Amino acid sequence: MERKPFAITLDVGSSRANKTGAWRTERPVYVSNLPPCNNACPAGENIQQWLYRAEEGEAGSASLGGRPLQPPEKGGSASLGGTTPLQPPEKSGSASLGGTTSLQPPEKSGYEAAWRQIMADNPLPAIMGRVCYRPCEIACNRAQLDSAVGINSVERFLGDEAIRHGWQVPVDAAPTGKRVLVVGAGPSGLSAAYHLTRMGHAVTIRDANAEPGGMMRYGIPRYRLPRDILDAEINRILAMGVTLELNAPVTDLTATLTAGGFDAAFVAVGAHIGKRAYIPAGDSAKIIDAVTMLRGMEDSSPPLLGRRVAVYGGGNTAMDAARTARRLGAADAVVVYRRTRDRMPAHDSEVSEALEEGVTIRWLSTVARADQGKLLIEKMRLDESGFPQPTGEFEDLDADCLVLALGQDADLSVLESVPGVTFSSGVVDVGPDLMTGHPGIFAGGDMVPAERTVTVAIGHGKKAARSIDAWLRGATRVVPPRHGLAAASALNTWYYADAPATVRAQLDTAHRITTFDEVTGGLDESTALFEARRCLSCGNCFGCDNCYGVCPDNAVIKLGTGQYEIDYDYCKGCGICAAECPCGAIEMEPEQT
Amino acid sequence: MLKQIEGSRAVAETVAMCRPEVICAYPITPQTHIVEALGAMVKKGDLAAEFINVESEFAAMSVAIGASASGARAYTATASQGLLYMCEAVHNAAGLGLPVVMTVANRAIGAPINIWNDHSDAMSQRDAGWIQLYAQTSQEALDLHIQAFRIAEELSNPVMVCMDGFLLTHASERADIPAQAQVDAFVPPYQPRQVLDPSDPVSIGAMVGPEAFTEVRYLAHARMREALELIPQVAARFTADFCRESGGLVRPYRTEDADLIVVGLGSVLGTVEDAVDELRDTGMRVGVLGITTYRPFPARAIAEALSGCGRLVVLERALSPGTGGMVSADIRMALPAGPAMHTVIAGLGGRAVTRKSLRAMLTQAAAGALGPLTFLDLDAGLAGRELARMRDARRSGPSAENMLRDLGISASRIG
Amino acid sequence: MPYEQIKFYQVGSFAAGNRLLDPEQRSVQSGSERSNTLTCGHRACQGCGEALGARYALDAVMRATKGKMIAVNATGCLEVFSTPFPETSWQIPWLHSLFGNAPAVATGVAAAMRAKGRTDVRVVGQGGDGGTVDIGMACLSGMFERDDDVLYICYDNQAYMNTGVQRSGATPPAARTATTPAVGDEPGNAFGQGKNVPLIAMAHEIPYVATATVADLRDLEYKAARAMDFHGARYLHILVPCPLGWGSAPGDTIKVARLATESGLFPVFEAEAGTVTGVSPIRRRVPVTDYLRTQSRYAHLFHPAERTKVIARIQAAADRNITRFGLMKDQTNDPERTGVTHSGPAGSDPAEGS
Amino acid sequence: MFQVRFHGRGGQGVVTAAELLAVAAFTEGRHAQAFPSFGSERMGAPVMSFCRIADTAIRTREPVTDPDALIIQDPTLLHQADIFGGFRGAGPPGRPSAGLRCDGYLLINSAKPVADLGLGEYVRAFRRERLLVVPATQLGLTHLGRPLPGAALLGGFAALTGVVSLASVEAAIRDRFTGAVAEGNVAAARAAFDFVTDERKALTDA
Repeated sequence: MERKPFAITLDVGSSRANKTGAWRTERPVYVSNLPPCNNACPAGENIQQWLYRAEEGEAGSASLGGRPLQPPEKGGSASLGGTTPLQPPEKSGSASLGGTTSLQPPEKSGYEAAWRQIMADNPLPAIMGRVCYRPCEIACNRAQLDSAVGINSVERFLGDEAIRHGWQVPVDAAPTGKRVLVVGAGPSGLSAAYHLTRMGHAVTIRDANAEPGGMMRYGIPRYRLPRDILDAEINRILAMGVTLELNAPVTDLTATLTAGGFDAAFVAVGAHIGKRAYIPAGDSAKIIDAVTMLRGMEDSSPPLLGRRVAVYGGGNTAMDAARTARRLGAADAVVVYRRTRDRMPAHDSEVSEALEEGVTIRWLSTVARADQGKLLIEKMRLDESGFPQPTGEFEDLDADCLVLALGQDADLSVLESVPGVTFSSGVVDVGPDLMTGHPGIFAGGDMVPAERTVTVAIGHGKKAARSIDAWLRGATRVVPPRHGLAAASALNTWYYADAPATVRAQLDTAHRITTFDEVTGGLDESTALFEARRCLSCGNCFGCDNCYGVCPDNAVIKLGTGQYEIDYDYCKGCGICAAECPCGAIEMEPEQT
Repeated sequence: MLKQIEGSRAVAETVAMCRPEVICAYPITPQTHIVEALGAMVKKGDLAAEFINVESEFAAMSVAIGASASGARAYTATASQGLLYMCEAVHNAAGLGLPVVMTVANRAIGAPINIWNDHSDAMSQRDAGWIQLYAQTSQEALDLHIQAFRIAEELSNPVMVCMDGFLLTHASERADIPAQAQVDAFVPPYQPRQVLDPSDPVSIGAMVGPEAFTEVRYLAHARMREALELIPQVAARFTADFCRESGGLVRPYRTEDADLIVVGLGSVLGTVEDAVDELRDTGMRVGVLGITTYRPFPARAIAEALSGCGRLVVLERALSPGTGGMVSADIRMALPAGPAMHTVIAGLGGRAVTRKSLRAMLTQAAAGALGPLTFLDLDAGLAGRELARMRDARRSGPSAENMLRDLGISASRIG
Repeated sequence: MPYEQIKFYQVGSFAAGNRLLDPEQRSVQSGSERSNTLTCGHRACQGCGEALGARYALDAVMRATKGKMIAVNATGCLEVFSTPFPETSWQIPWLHSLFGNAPAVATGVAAAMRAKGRTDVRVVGQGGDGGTVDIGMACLSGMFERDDDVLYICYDNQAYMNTGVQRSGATPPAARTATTPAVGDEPGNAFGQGKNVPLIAMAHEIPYVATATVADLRDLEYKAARAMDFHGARYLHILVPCPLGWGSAPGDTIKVARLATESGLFPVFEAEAGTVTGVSPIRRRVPVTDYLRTQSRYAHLFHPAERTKVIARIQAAADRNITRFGLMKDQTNDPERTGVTHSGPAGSDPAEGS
Repeated sequence: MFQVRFHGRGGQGVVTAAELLAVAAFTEGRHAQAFPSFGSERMGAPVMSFCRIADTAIRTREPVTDPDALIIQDPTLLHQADIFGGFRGAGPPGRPSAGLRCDGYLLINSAKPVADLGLGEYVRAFRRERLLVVPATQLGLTHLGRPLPGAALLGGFAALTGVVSLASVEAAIRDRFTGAVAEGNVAAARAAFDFVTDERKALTDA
C-alpha cells in the first residue's frame, strides 16, 4: 500500500509495540500438583498420567489428528521420583509449561502407552485391577462431583489388553553384573525382581512353594483372581530373564548369598501363619485356620468343612473364607465378629459381596467354646472407647466347623540367624529404604511393618529395588520432594460434565455360590474409555486450550498440543486463565517489584 | 446536447454520467427531484449503482462514508435541516479525507420553518472541511458536479455543490447536457488513497491525541490550499473539453473600470448582472464579482479582482445574527485595508431579490449613502410593530405568527 | 451437531480446545492459526470482557469468511483501546467513523462491495451498548429494516464505560453507575424493562438474531459463524462483563458472565426471521444474588442491610426470562444439551433456495 | 424579452403549462425560463408560475412582476389576490389607471364572454382584441376526458400573441407526453388555437 494518510490510517497490528506486561501486579504460572490418586497409591503408580494416555483410546495418536502427541508431564507421581517436577525454562521473560519426560516414545499412545505407564511402577496391572482395594478411588476428587473415576476397572482393562496382545517389557539397561537374590515369589518379590531386572541386575527368586505368587495364589480365592491372569503376569516377568526356583525354601540366608555369589538380597516371604487364639474346645470340635483352609483350595482335594461353617474374625480373610465355604457347599456360612460393621477391618466391597452370597454375620459376638456341631457365642458390647466388653449373655450357634481368621504371623526364621537383623512385634525392622540391620539385606511385604495388601507389597518391591540399585552402586537414594497436593477447591468444575461412573457387571449370585468363576466383570473398550475420560486431571494441565482461548490479551502462546507459554510482554495479570483453568494447573503469583 | 430542462433533472442526469457507485438518499425539499430522478435511473437499470433509501441524513452521509472508505464513488444530496442533521458525519467525512460529493439544494433553516431558498444551510457548514462550490445557473450546477468528482478524488477531500433551492432546482432552463464519453474522459475511475481491503488491511479512523492532532488539522488546511491551485486547473481543463466556462474560483463581470463592485454567490448573480447592466446604461461604473469557490476561500483571487474598486457591496444570502455577513468577514480578511464595504443581507427564506431593489440599493451605495449593514427590502414597519409589541407586553407571543397575522397574507405575494 | 463432545472436562461448548478432537472440530480460539483479529498491546483494562468477546467473534467470522471481512466500529471503549495513534491492535480492514452511525457506515461498506461485485467480502459492524442501544438505534433499525448484508455485533457491558461508567439504555435495574448513584430511596438505576435490542431486532424479522456471552466461547463462535451462513441483516448481542464498571475482579470476567446466564438474567438464545429457534438451557441454576454479589455496582443491595424487595424484583425478572425462553426445559445429563440446542446443520444457507 | 405569468390553483398544472411554453420557445431556438412561485404544494391553493422568453440568455431570476401576458387558468381567481399587480398599465389593484392604453395580453379560461366576467373597471384600458376568453376546461374535457385547461390555454396563447407557434406548442406537448395523452392535449391546443383565432378575427373585423 502506498503512503497512508497521516494518523488517519494505521498499519495493522502495530500495537504490539505497546508492551502491556508492565501493568502486571500478579503473574500467572503453570504448576503441576500431586493428584490425590497418585498420592494415595501404595504402588506409587502415576495414575493420572496413564489415564491421560488411556483417554486416547485404541487408536492412540491416530485419533489426535495424526499429530505426534506431546503430552504435558503429569507431575507429582507419589512414586518416589517416578517423575520429575516441572521447571519453567527462563526465556525472554516468559515461563512455559516445560517439555515432557514421557515414559514412552511419543508415537506410542493410547492403551498400550497407558499400560506401559503403569508398568513403569507396577508390573501386575491385571492383578491390581482385581485385588487392589483402591485407595486411589477413595481419594479421587471426582467423588465430590458425582462419583470417583473407576481407576481400578480401567487398570484391569489395560492389564487384560496387555495379556490379550502379549505386550512385553524390554530390558533396556545394560547388565550391571550384579546378582540379587529375592526370597519369596509373592507380589513384593516379583515386583522387586521386575524392577531390578529392568535396572540391569541379574535376579534369582527362591520360593518355598510349588507355584509362584505367594498370597496372590495361596490366599486370594480364584473367584477374585483367576489363576490364568496370575500366571500370565508372573510369566511376563519371568520372560524378562528372572530366574525362579520353586520348592526352594531358604533356611540359611547368609550361606545362600555366599554360595550363590549374590551381592544383595530382598526378603519378602510374607505372613502366612494363621494366628491361633485359645478357645475351649471339645475333642471332636473341627477347628482350622483360614490361611490353611484357603491354601488348601490350591491342593488337589479341597478341604471338607461341612454344611454349617462358622468363621471367626472380621478381616478380608474372614470374608474370603466364608465366601469360599459357600462355594464349597456350606448352607450356612456365619461370620462371628466382636465389633460392629463400621469397625470391621474387611473392605466394604468384600462384606457386601459376602452378604449378597448369603453369608451371615454375627456382630458383637465372640466364640466362647467350640464343640462338635455347635459353638457357644458370648454377646459383647462396646465400651465408650469402642472396645468390646463381655456381657455374660451366651447363645448357641450350630456349626460343623470353625474357621479362625484372626490374622497372620510372618515366618521370620529365614532372617533370625542373620547378624544385625532385628525384630519387633513379630515383624522385621527396616529403614526407610527397606534395608534390614544387615547391610545389603532388604525386606518388604507382609513381613515388615505396613498394611498387608498386595498393592503395598508391590510398592515395597519397587521401593526396595530402587534402594538395592542405589546400594549396589554404593550410593544412597535421594527421594525427590513431593509436589503439593492438588486440592479439589482449585478445580473449576464447570468444565466437567455430569458423567457418573460405569458400573461393572457382576456375576449373578446363584452362579457365584456354585462356582469359583470371577465375580466381578471387566469393562469393554468403550466403557473403559468413558471411565478414563472421567479423570479431572487434578493439578496438571491436560491441554484443554482454555488459557490460550480466554486470555483477553493474546498473552498465552500455544507451543503445541497441550503446551503453552505465557507471554509476559503482554500479560496484564488479569487472572482469567487461572480462574478458568479446569484443573487448577495455573496459579497467580505476586510480581516481585 | 441542448435541452430545456429542470435544474434538478439536469443535475441528476449529469451525476449519473459521473458513475457514482453508491447513492444514498433521504428526502427533503427542495432536493427531492434530484434523488427521485437518480432512483428512477437505477431502478430502470440505466445507472449501475447501489441506491439506498436511508432513514436520515445522518445515515445518508454515514453510508457515503462507509462506501467511500471502501473505494466506491459515493454521492448524496440534501438541504437545510437535513444538512444540519448530518452535520456530525459531514465533519467526519472531511476528517477522514473521503471524496464524497454532495449536492446541497440551498434552503433556509428554521425556526421559523421555511422551505425557500437562502444560503443559511451551506454557510453553517463552511468550516466543516468540505470544498464548497456555488452554482449561478442550472448549466453551471451540472458542470460543477462533473468537476466536483474530479477535484474530490484528486485531493481525497469531500466537495459540496451548492445550488439555490427552487431558483435552480425547480427552474426549467436551457442547459447543455454533456455526452457520457466526455464525462468519462473527464472523470477517471476512482483511485482511493486509502481503502478497506481484506488483502491489504489497515485501520482507518484512529484516535489521535494532542501529539498529532494539530498536524492532522494542518494537513487538512494544506489540502485546501492545494485545492486553490487545483480548482482553476480543473475549470480550465473543463473549458477545453466542454467548450464553456464553468467553475473556477471567482467570476468577475464588468469589474475592469468599476468604482463599485457587488460581490455575491449563487443564482442571484444573474439578477445582479441585469441590474448592473441597467445601471451601466445610466453611466454608473459598477461591476459584479461572483464567488464560485467559497471554501477554500480564494482570498488572493478576490483581492486581485477587487483591487481597483473604491467601494464594495457584499450581497449575503445568509445572516450571522449579531455579526451580519459571513462572506463580508472573509472578504475583509482578504482585503484588510480594502475599499469601503457594505454588507447587504438579501433574499432570506425565499424573499425575491429584484432588479428594482438592487438598482435602488446600488445607487444609494454609489452615493455613499448606504449603511454598513442593510437588510434588502426589509419591511421595517412590520418588524417595528413586533418590536413595539415585545416592548409593551412580556407575553408578546411568537413573533413569526404575530407578523403573519399582521400581514394577513394567505396567498403568496408576487414580489 | 456443531461440535462433538469428546472429553468430559470439555463437555459441550465450554472449554476452548481439546487435544482429542480433530483440528477442524476444535474451537477457533484453540487453534494456533487463529487470526487474532484484535492482537496484543491493546489498552483494554485487565480482564476486559469486550476485548475477549471481540476477538472471539471476529476470529470466528474470519474463519467463516476465509479472511474476507471488513469491520466497522462505533466510538467507544473498543475503538479507543484498540486504536490510539500511532498504534492499532486490529489485523483486519477496520473503520471507525462516529458514535451513532456504525450500522449505516457498515451498510455503506456492504453497498460498496456489492457495487464492486465483491460479495465474497462480508461486513461486520460493531459497537458497545451505548453506540448500539442508544445513539445508534436509528441507524441500526434502518439497517435491519433494509435487510442490508451486515452482521452487527453489540458488545454489551451495560453502561457507557469509555466515558466513565454512565447509565445507558442497557444498564440493568438497580445497578450503580456514575449517573445512577447508589443513593436515595431507590439507589442505582431505575427499574424498567430497559431496551431489549435482541427482541427489537427480532421484531424486524431479520434472518438471524442471537445472544451470547464470553462465558460460552464455543456457543459464541458457533453463533458468529452461523450468522455468516445468512445474507441480509444479522444481529449478535454479546454480554461482556466490565471489571472496571461492574466492580468485579478482573479474573472473574468469565465467571460473572456465566452467573448472568445461569441465574436467568441474561437468556442465551438464537432466532431466525423473528422466531426463537434455540436456547441455551441453564445447566446449574443459581439465585440472582450469586450473580449480584460478584459486582460492587450492586453492593448497595447487600450493605448495610440486604434490600430484599429489590433483590426479589431482580429475581422475578430472571424467573420471567426462564419461563419466557424455556431455559430450564429438558434438564438431563446429556452433555450435548449444555450447548445451545441448535437448529439445522451449520453451513446450510437458508438464504439459498428462498 | 416576453414575460408571461400564469395564475391557477394547485393541481391545475400552471407549472407544467409554464414549462411547456418554455419548451415551445426553446424549440424555436429561443431562450426561455420557466419557474413556479414556490408555494408549498397544496391542492387548490392559488398558485402562480412564470415564463420568460428571449432571444438572448436570461439571467434574472426574480418573479415576473411586470408581465406582458397573463394567463388565468381559474376565473374564480379574478376577484381574489392581486392578479393584475404590476400588469403593465393596469395600475394598482382595483384602481385601473384611467385613460392609459394597455397593450398587455390577457387570456382567461372561461366559457362565458368577457363581458359576463364582471371585470369591468379592471380591464377598461385593455385593447379589446388582446382580452380574450377560451373554454379551456371544456376543451380539456372534450379532448382529454379530464378538466385540464393547460394545453388549451397554450394553444390559445399561441393564437392570441403569436409569441410561439402552434407547431412549437404541439412539439412541446409531444416532448412532455406520449400516446393518447399527448394527442389529447395536442387536439385541445389546436381547438383552442382555432377558437381564439376566430374570436380575434371577429373582434378585428368588428
